[in-house]
Amino acid sequence: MSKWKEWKLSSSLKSILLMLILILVQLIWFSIQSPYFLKIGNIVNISRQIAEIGIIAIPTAILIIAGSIDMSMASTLGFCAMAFGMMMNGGIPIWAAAVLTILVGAAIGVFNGFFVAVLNIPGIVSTIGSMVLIRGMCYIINRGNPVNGFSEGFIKFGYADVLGIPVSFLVMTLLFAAAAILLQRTNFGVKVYAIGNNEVSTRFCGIKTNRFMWGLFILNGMLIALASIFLLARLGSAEANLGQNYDLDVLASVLIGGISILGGKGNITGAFLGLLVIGILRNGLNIIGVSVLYQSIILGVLLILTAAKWKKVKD
Amino acid sequence: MNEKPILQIRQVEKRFPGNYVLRKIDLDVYPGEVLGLIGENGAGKSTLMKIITGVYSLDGGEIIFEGQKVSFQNTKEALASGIAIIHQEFNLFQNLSVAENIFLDRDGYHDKGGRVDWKKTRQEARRILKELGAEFDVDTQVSEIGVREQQLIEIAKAISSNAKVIIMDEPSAALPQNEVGHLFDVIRLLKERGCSIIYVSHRMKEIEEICDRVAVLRNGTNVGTMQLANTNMHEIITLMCGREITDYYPHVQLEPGDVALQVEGLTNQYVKNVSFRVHKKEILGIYGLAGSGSVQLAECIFGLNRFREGKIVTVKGTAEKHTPEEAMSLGIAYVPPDRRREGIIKELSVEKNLILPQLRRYSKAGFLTQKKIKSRTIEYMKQLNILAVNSRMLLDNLSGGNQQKVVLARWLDVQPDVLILNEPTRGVDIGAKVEIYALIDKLAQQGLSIVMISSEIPEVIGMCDRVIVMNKGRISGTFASSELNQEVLLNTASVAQGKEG
Amino acid sequence: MEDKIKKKNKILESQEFMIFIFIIVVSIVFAVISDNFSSPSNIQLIFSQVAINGICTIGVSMVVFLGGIDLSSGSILSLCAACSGMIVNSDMPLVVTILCSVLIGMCCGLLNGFLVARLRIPPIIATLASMNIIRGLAIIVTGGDWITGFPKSFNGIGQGRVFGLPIPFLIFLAVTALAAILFRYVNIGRKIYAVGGNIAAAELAGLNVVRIKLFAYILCGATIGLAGTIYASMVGTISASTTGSSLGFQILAAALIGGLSINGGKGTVLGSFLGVVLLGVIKNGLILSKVSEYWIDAVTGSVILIALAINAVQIIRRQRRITIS
Amino acid sequence: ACGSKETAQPAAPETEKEQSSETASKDSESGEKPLYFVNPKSIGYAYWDLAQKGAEAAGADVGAEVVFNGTTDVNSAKQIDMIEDMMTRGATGLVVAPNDAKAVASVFSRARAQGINVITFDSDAPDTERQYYVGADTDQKLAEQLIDIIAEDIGGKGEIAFMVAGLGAENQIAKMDAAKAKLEADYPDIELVATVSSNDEMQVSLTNAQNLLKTYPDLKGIVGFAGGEAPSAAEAVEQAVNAGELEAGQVKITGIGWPNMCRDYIKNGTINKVLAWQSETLGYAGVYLLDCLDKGVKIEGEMEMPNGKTINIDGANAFTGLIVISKDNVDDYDF
Ligand SMILES: Nc1ncnc2c1ncn2[C@@H]1O[C@H](COP(=O)(O)OP(=O)(O)OP(=O)(O)O)[C@@H](O)[C@H]1O
Ligand SMILES: Nc1ncnc2c1ncn2[C@@H]1O[C@H](COP(=O)(O)OP(=O)(O)OP(=O)(O)O)[C@@H](O)[C@H]1O
Ligand SMILES: [Mg+2]
Ligand SMILES: [Mg+2]
Repeated sequence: MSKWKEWKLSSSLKSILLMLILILVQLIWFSIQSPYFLKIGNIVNISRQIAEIGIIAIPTAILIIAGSIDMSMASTLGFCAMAFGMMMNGGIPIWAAAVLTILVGAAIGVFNGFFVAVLNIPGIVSTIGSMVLIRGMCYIINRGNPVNGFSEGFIKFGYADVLGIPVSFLVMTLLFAAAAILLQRTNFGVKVYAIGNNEVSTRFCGIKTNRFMWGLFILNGMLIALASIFLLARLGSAEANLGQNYDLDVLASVLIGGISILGGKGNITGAFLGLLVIGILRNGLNIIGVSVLYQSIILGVLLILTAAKWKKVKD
Repeated sequence: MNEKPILQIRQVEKRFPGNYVLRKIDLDVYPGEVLGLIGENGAGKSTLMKIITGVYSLDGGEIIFEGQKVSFQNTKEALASGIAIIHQEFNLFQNLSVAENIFLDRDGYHDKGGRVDWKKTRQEARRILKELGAEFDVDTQVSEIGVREQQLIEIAKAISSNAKVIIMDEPSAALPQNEVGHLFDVIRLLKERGCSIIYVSHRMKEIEEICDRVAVLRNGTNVGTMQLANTNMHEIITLMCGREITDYYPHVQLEPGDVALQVEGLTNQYVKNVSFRVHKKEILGIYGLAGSGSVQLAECIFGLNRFREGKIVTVKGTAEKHTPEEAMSLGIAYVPPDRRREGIIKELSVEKNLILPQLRRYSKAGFLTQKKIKSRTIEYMKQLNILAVNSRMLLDNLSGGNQQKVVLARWLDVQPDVLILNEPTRGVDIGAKVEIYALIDKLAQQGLSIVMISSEIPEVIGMCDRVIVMNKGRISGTFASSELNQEVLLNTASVAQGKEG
Repeated sequence: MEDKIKKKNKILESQEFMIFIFIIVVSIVFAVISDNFSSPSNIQLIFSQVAINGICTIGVSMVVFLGGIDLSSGSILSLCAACSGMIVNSDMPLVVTILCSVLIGMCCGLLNGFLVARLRIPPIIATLASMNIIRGLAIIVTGGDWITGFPKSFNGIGQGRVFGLPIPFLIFLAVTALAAILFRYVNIGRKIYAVGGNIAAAELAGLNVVRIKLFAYILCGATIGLAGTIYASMVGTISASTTGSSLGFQILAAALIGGLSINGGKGTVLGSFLGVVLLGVIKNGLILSKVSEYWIDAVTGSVILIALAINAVQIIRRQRRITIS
Repeated sequence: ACGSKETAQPAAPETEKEQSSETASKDSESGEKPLYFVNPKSIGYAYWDLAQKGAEAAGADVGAEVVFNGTTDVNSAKQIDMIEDMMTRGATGLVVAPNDAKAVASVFSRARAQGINVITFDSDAPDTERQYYVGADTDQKLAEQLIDIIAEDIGGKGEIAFMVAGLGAENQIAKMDAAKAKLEADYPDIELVATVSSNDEMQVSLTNAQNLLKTYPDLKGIVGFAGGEAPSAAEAVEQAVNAGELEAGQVKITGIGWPNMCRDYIKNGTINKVLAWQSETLGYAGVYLLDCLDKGVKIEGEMEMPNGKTINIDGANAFTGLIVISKDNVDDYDF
């Protein structure tokens, strides 16, 4: 009997192991290919480059585990960045603008959550609508113009570090750790997995699943807003189409990380490793000078390799 | 029986990763007989049936059908050769019509070019359902019909094919008692035509009534096959459980205590002006045929369904509009009927399934108190005899009966004053059933009020102190168990009454 | 008699009817705001503008019925359009061009089907991957060049009219009708619905799920392939890197508005058709109503959400009303 | 934000050169070729493919290794990631077509601090530490010239519309702003009635053009501010003319347009004139100037490049010049 347990456990371990092997292979391969790859400066580059995607990947992973998804994340990212920039340009102190931006993110979460929680529309459906709507708002708020011209201090913040580690990366790592603890050791985590697995049973246990889902969307909006602050600090400018296609990177990291798109399965560690896989891949291929065209093909193949179940179906 | 068997199972073996499920099983099925197949949950009945029809491959032995060794790739091939199966779980397409569910992709119901013959599909479906005593619209989508109708469709699917052997894996589990009669009529008809039936059930009464022979599986081996005429049920059950069971309904009626739950004038679109009381130490049965509103009533009391009028009073307070959370705070707990859909969470551990309604109690500042959870779970696993490797085993890997016990444990742990059980023993084997009954009785003795909604008449009569019968959303009768018998129950449950539906 | 009433109620309650009403309402609003909107030539224009996305949407609907999804549709369109253009430019007749384009689309569909059915990769991941791969291929095949300068004779399929109706729209209609027949009256179509409704049951019932999935994805690819040729003819210039880059989401939006469920097994071809038309009407109407260019996306998004919300409210109402039989 | 602000000093390179002798000497010691990274806005477009050809040709001519790579989507964050990665790889010079003129400021100043020379091409980033900008001409000149062309085409009065690739894209906004200013200043009788954007999708710009024709029956002219817009407009007009909904010549079209895409429309008169430049030359000039900076060659006046083409230096700008494409010369070009 005890054998079942090992067999079951291994399936989630397996995907983490696969990630680790992939990362190792990449590290070895790229460092053979290029002497620049393993330099401290490059490691710092990678960590800074994945930070914003990572911050968004956290709530995305949580939402997907809970059986939903937010397709409007890229639009939300762009809108929050623009709102943040306009607030700063409007003379609001940076910290206040940051707080307000996170509130803006929360408001978008309230909006998105409404359709899911109150109207029972699946997240993947309603957020496609809000994706278009929120992107539209990006064009409206500044009549299509980019927002820029921020203070030196703010721009410096985008490249600030603590003991050589980029602040954004630190924040992202802390958030990942917090999310891992949250999902593994708290009420919150139990609810997330329970809802993702079987929403009806969970509701029958007296848990207000709709309200909880709404809460997740709000959290999602807030974290995306946080990511937008770091992104804006790094770029120093926000165009109305900022963040477009970020969603694909976020989804790819989460999905490569073994989180099931069907909900209820997977863990946040996997998402973190998935993020590393993609971040290292991008950077490594850039450094060896592989054309982005082939990069996207390689990324596609990688997605397939990690997601495929090669075993035969029967039994 | 001197005839040659139509289906022979020879030394069949089956392994799943990690464990042997079937060990050298031998079993013969003769033309025109009804062979009962019984065994505890997890004994391997369904697995054997799935091997015969090609759902699983076998790891040893052979299957001989009409003198030929066969090895089907899937149920479609089996069906084409003459073996049909009704699976234990529904396998219906909720998004397709009744008629189509019966004849989808069946040869003869579409032409060479693949054009579907809708007319024939409908006509034949109508004919077969009529034979089964069911007269519902064959164009209805399956998602819009009840469990009973769905089971009838499964049966119609199997008998529509002129199969020579029909395997029925717990076909009656979702049927109300009165429908089982229809099913048996059909089985007898099939038998007359020379068709063989393998009939799997946990209801001994049914086995006794319909079967010619019965085979008993225990732990993946065939521990005996016998003519029903030469034996008695007691013997069979002892063989099946590996121990003697004497007292099926261990219920002792107690002097009822104070009123624990008072329901007054509940009304919504399903239930009409329902009022009743339950006392401490009392087991109240609610019996009704499908669509009587008994399920909705329970859901109203537990706050899962809204009601327009009426109120619910317990010792802890009164509720008019409420949620499950509030119902719990009133001291009410509810074990839903559809274990898979409404009860368990497959991918969560036993532990987490247990604590789900009481996350606050099992956490400090939001963090789970792991030790407390584990010890409490292990306590329940011992108390209810839940078979699991450890408290972290995923529920998906437990057998149905054990899953049911986990759900029960979950709600006992809430320490309710009133426990509503909706079909608590559906699909559970006799041994486990008796365990659950004993548990229910013990709870009542400890002072709990229990409301038991059930469609199994012997259970209702055997376990309850008082029984409310529901019909079309209203209470159509209340009986003390002493004045009850099957006929009274059925009559009260099905009298035509009122105007609206 | 009762049957007829029931049937009528069913139609009135259907999602398709709701969108139809919604289209009418939106059209009336636009017609009031803008003089040109209701002119016959503008209606023709709308018809021709919805055709390409429409044909693709019908194709993708087939895999959505199956419980699948196809994010790679834009990439496939790009590859097929580019190849159509290149084939035409090498003096091949139209028929050959269409056939080749359809064939290429089928190969892409085969790739998707293989990933989803054989390797059992969740469709959203599989097609996210193939989206990247096929787009890359399209750019490599074209060498990043504009494909343009097609012979005049090639204009017909994208720009011609028959009985005053644009040929692309007629093709769209034909594809819709064929798909509707396929999914209503043909065995394989019903099997696709079945797999989308309950894949476990389909497997147990001995349906060849792998083959059914492959079929649906290949058919989807073929349909997009057809649209590719029309694209080349209608638009006249193809840039492989941008063609159809927002198509995937537009299709999803149209299909979802049309009442298809992302979980499969639900919705009709007609629903997809109407969804596409609704989006097309909105896009055209907004520009004709001289709405500020900065507001177009926002208004489109709002309309999508409103349509979804109305439908959701209807479903909730209906669920309340269903009494047990 | 017009591209004509003079910020960088032409003389600056020399001093910078000395400051960064560390990297430079390392290069010369090892005898390795300098590594120039040329970064377009995105790749996969014919326009950037040509730029790549030019850049690589220049690399061969001046003896430098040229890496040409960009993102597949127009995305400034990814663009900056890529520039950073190439700096890590030891690029000694950057030629960048920034997606967002402001967003590259920080990465440029880090590059300069490391002694890496930075040149923008195709689109400028004037408020950054880039040393030179290589373009056909300023956005302002280009826009003004387009307005002059359309004004002449339509006879100085009537309704016109703008078609752009992205409403939010910096270089599109700059051109639109300049064009609007020019209209206001010189052509009071011309009314700008609408602006539509296509996100660089041909199908969308075709649809946009068709809708414009419907919405504004009195429309006289369309100006396209990106390579795909004018031909789409021409296609829409031709289709409308063929359908009998529009008279030939009723709507004039101009804009940025590449000869290969516009040839048919120019020849049959749907389009009169478009403005073009050779992105190949831009790529070439970018690398060439970088090499001049590296080698300390003086950059001023009219310079002849090894491939025979000339560029005009105007402060920190290097212009390759706009080409007016019309019936007469459209066959002279193949790009
Ligand atoms: N998919 C599976 N993977 C691994 N083991 C399985 C699987 N399905 C069944 N088993 C094993 O098969 C045994 C028998 O299961 P089966 O479903 O045949 O029991 P059963 O006799 O039908 O029980 P019940 O009366 O509850 O229906 C189980 O004890 C279990 O060990
Ligand atoms: N994936 C699996 N891996 C290992 N064992 C499994 C797996 N799935 C099921 N089992 C085992 O199969 C047995 C039977 O499972 P099943 O779900 O068929 O319940 P059941 O025996 O039919 O019970 P019931 O009749 O109460 O529904 C259980 O003992 C369970 O532990
Ligand atoms: Mg079974
Ligand atoms: Mg079972």
